Amino acid sequence: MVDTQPSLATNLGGLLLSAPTLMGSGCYGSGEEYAPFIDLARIGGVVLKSVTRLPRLGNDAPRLVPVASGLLNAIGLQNPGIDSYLANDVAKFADRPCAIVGSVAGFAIEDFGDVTERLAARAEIDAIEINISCPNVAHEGETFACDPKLAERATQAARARTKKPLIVKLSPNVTDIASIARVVEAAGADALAVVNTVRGMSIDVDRQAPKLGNVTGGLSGAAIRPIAVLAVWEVARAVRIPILGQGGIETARDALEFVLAGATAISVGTGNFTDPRAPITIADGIRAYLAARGCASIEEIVGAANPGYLARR
Amino acid sequence: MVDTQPSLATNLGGLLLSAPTLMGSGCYGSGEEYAPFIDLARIGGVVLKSVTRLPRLGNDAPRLVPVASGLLNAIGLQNPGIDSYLANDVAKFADRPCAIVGSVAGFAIEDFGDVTERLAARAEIDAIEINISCPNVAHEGETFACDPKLAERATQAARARTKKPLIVKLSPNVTDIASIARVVEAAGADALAVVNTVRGMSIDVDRQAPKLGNVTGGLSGAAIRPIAVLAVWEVARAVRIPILGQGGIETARDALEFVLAGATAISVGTGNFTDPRAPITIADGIRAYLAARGCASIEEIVGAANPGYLARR
Amino acid sequence: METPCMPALEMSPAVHATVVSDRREPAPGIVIVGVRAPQLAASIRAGQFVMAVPPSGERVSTALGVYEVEGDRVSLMLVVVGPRTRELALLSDGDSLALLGPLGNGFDCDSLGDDVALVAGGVGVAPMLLPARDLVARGARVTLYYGARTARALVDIALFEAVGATVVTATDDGTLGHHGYVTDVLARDGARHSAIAACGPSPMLRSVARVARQLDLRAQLSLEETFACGVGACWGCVVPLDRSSAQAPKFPDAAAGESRDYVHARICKEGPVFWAHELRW
Amino acid sequence: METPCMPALEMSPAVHATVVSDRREPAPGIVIVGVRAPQLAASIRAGQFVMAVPPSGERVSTALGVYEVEGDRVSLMLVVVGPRTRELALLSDGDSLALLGPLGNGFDCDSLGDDVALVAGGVGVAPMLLPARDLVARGARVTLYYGARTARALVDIALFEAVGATVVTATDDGTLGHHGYVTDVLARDGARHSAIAACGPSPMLRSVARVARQLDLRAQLSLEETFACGVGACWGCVVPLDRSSAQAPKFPDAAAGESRDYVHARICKEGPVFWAHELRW
Ligand SMILES: Cc1cc2nc3c(=O)[nH]c(=O)nc-3n(C[C@H](O)[C@H](O)[C@H](O)COP(=O)(O)OP(=O)(O)OC[C@H]3O[C@@H](n4cnc5c(N)ncnc54)[C@H](O)[C@@H]3O)c2cc1C
Ligand SMILES: Cc1cc2nc3c(=O)[nH]c(=O)nc-3n(C[C@H](O)[C@H](O)[C@H](O)COP(=O)(O)OP(=O)(O)OC[C@H]3O[C@@H](n4cnc5c(N)ncnc54)[C@H](O)[C@@H]3O)c2cc1C
Ligand SMILES: Cc1cc2nc3c(=O)[nH]c(=O)nc-3n(C[C@H](O)[C@H](O)[C@H](O)COP(=O)(O)O)c2cc1C
Ligand SMILES: Cc1cc2nc3c(=O)[nH]c(=O)nc-3n(C[C@H](O)[C@H](O)[C@H](O)COP(=O)(O)O)c2cc1C
Ligand code: FES
Ligand code: FES
Repeated sequence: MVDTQPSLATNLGGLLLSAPTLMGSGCYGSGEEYAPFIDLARIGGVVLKSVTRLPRLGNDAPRLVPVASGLLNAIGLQNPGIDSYLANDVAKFADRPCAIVGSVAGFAIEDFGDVTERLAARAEIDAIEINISCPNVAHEGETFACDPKLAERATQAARARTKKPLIVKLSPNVTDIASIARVVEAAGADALAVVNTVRGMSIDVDRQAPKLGNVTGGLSGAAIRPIAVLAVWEVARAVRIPILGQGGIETARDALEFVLAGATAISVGTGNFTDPRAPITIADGIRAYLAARGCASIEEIVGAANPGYLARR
Repeated sequence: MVDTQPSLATNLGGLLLSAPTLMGSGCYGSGEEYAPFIDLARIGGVVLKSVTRLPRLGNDAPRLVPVASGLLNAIGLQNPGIDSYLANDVAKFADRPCAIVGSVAGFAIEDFGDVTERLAARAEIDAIEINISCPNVAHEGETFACDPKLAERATQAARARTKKPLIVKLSPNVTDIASIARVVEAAGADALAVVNTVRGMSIDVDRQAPKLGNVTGGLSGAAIRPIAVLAVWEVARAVRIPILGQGGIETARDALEFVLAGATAISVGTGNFTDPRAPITIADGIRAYLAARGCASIEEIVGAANPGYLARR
Repeated sequence: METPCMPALEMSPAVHATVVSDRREPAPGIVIVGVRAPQLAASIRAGQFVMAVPPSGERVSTALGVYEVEGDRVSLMLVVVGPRTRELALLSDGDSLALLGPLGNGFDCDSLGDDVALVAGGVGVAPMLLPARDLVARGARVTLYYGARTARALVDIALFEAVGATVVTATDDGTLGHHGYVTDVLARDGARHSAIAACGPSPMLRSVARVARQLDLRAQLSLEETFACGVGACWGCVVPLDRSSAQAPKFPDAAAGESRDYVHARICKEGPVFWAHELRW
Repeated sequence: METPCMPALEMSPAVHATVVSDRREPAPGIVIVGVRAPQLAASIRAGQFVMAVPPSGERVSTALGVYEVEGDRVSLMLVVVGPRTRELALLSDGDSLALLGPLGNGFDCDSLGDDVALVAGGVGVAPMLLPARDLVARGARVTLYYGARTARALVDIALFEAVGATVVTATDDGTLGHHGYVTDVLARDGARHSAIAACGPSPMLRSVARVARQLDLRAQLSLEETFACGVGACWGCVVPLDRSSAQAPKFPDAAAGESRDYVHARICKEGPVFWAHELRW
């Protein structure tokens, strides 16, 4: 046992966090929506909803379908576009008592460069996450995150335009996530977010039609946890940059699975919809776990269950 | 409303089934284990546990981990090998009052040809399913099902050695399942099983080690249902051969999602572990659904929610 | 939706750790769960809702209207349709239950005039007791048009009569009241009303909107949709709304020159109550 | 494991649609649920188990030992450790519950001699009441070595005494009986026994096996493992077992010349009870 409280502070590729708990992009708004329910000063940070070059109205309703231990969503990146975002929204983030990570999505390589530069230039933004799980309109609609070349070029485009910590968010919808991770690391990412939603769909058997307005959507929540833990495990053996683990985290024990697999920090998405107090109970639970094991810092247990990770550090 | 009971009979690439409900490979033993609990004459058929060229002791325990709305398994294809199987086991399957599909797994292209030929030669076996979700030992351990060339060659090898209906079982762990499906169709498959388990893992945070003896395993059960329904939907738009849908089916409504997406028959795996009566309640539920809609046969609703499927038939 | 019927203690939403005080089952598959929730009781307004945290985790929270409010107690009406409502319906006395609320903008009772038609389909009756009570309290005449599949599913009619509402019923199977849709009765008898407020499944609300147009009445509709966050964070629960609506969130045009006359409003945040004539369904 | 203590009505396993008749909670987190299950009661033998179908679906069934058997009633003892046991523990009178059973091969009481040490850790006590009763009935002396974390978790000691067993206790925290592991007491006092039968968590069973070797006693161990099917279909619940064991399933060598002296036996089918000296853990 240690006398003092274990430290939850961590460093995610240059982004200093007071707690290893970030809130997933698209699931936490700008933080302000959840401020009545929890003390944002006790979370590590918020990854903002993804912003694109142009405004997007998003997909038709329904956009959400509850499924076994999870959620299917197809929001369609509804957002006001970077011009309006910079003019009307970003200044508000200055109030948030935690790290603020801007999220950039794009449908062309240039989008990642341009939007990243403009967003990262703002003092309110501490780091940039690029969401490359979108189709490339110039390339047969192939998803950036599912093609090594496209993932590399999107990363390079963003990297060239900011010195702030750059997190690249990987998709689990690939045959070999480790190979994509290696390419993205070489292209200059400071950290990797692992993983985005798993593709899925659900059919309304009464109407004999897909339930989502967009037909297909992204599966999140507890259902994908084993898939996400494995993705972190495999990526952690393949790269040297830190990992932001996510996918179905609801409790401290869930979060610890990701940390022990090799994640330096974790992100709560759908778990906030289960219980907005989750980020606090997770941080408290991790602290208790560290204290019970006499660990002074969360950094002592990163990758502790992943010999392949430990061998590379 | 129709006067007579709707027909559940269907034709899966030449395999005639009295009901569209098969029992998934590895989840139903040889049928005999479940005979005390349900009347096997009321199910469409059993896909036997996969058999390999040589005997396999399988993976170390633990081999099962319950996870949210699902199960992780890493059995490691424990089986007595084809020699012993032919000598000691196959004759017993003659008793089963439903279709019997042999399942062949392999670690080299030749395995699929040789084992398929020997198993298919037996009168007790009505059709062959090949399980190509295994690593190719001669090819850097790449999984047959995850590489179009390997999937094609495994299919060709089996196709060349039997005239019985040949079902090829696809893996969801790929970037684009439809492209694999097309290659396998061209290589001579009569039907496609969609899908096998999704790769995943789980970590014991107390022991700081993976829970499965084999570290990684396959995720099955309700958790993967949206992933599997989408896989069926996409494959159904890509090929003309029939589909055996599977992944998280527990109820008639679950099964109908797969049928409406484009599956001609469905398979229950983990659902049997939830309740062995599931195959019967599923068949009864499908019959009631058809009757309520005045359908004379299940074939009328295959792909009814998938315009891209209907356009190809 | 500025002025609520009865100005309640203005209080920002919070997580309320409540304890179940009572439970009854007025009909099979319908459960009414009472909880002690003093702050929530003091601050909730007609038509607002709460998100109920699932006791076992592993599922997203459930949106529920608030049914009764008396003293420290609020009650929730549950119709069991799926796993989340099934789990909540199992709660019994002494169990704890976390509720987020009050959420959303409720009914604007002041704009409904003096002879209000409340229209409820199925569990859509849940958020109707508070406006009925408030409207009667400020002197309005209130008629509840209440439809359900069958007589047994029409619960607590006496409770609505007790707060002073006239109850008109309809059942799909004709076992009580009009044999058919409650909106048929509204279309036939509703011309005298000053305005309409409705809650129920989407097809019913669309039909209310049609009837309101025919009768030339304004209607406030409380929309149903699957929620994830319930607090406006995820943009999962949208409905197309006139850009000119007072409730429309600010949103730029998608591209220069491409001007759309609607925006996507969040049902949980800008709603759940909208004016029927402003929706672009 | 041929001859059970009391030859029960030989009956093949089945799905039993049972109804909960009673429920008690002898300690926090421990629940005993009684069900009416006449056929099961008539056919179950000491050490066999059932698979309980989850009332809500979406999870695999749970393996449970059978605790009491009296007339038409059998009872199950649940220790709430995760979602499945939590859901089962919520069952109350009148609820229905489907059970598959009887499954597996139970204790071979006839081979245990005349002065039997039963060893139970935590919920491992559940399948011990039937062998205790049967052994006493055939004239054996029975001592139950019963360990748990703390005094409150040692439930129903009187019930075991009532069937004629002597109960020796141990708790991790020293609140009742020996302060420490129950296997320490066994090692100290156990030499006089004719044989051992044990059920509990894996570490305890390994320790029982060690003690049995030291005391030169044979021990039957009822193993715990996660089950999926529970009926021998999935090969998910294996343990390495001497190829020479009477319980070993037939299995060819992996390759010509490569002879292994163990095979993987299914705990649910060949077990759950095995002779300690035949296990190759
Ligand atoms: C603002 C608001 C207030 C609400 N207030 C209440 C309330 O007071 N009481 C209440 O019980 N519900 C209320 N609802 C609805 C409730 O939130 C949903 O019914 C709930 O999410 C169902 O969760 P579930 O997991 O039980 O079922 P789900 O898994 O969401 O649905 C199960 C199945 O039932 C179907 N289904 C869903 N809803 C219905 C329905 N209403 N009728 C028939 N089939 C349906 C679905 O299509 C699905 O197939 C409200 C919703 C909103 C948006
Ligand atoms: C033959 C046999 C007979 C059994 N008889 C009984 C019985 O009579 N009564 C009974 O309650 N259980 C019994 N069990 C154990 C029971 O089947 C499991 O504990 C059950 O599967 C737990 O399901 P769950 O979903 O509640 O927890 P799971 O999701 O399976 O586990 C939840 C968490 O608890 C941990 N865990 C699992 N088991 C234990 C444990 N025993 N102690 C502490 N932590 C644990 C897991 O590692 C996991 O982290 C028996 C098992 C077998 C094989
Ligand atoms: C409603 C919803 C909206 C989301 N929007 C975004 C988004 O805009 N950008 C992004 O990178 N990820 C988005 N995600 C993905 C999450 O950030 C997260 O990666 C994923 O949901 C898996 O984590 P979880 O299981 O904890 O939710 C969204 C997820 C949900 C459920
Ligand atoms: C315990 C277990 C063993 C399995 N063994 C095999 C196997 O030997 N061969 C095979 O092709 N699939 C095997 N599978 C995969 C299933 O047949 C099925 O494709 C998969 O589990 C998804 O369906 P489900 O969710 O209905 O279980 C196994 C699955 C489980 C859970
Ligand atoms: S449910 Fe998240 S914005 Fe409405
Ligand atoms: S649990 Fe399936 S073989 Fe034992």
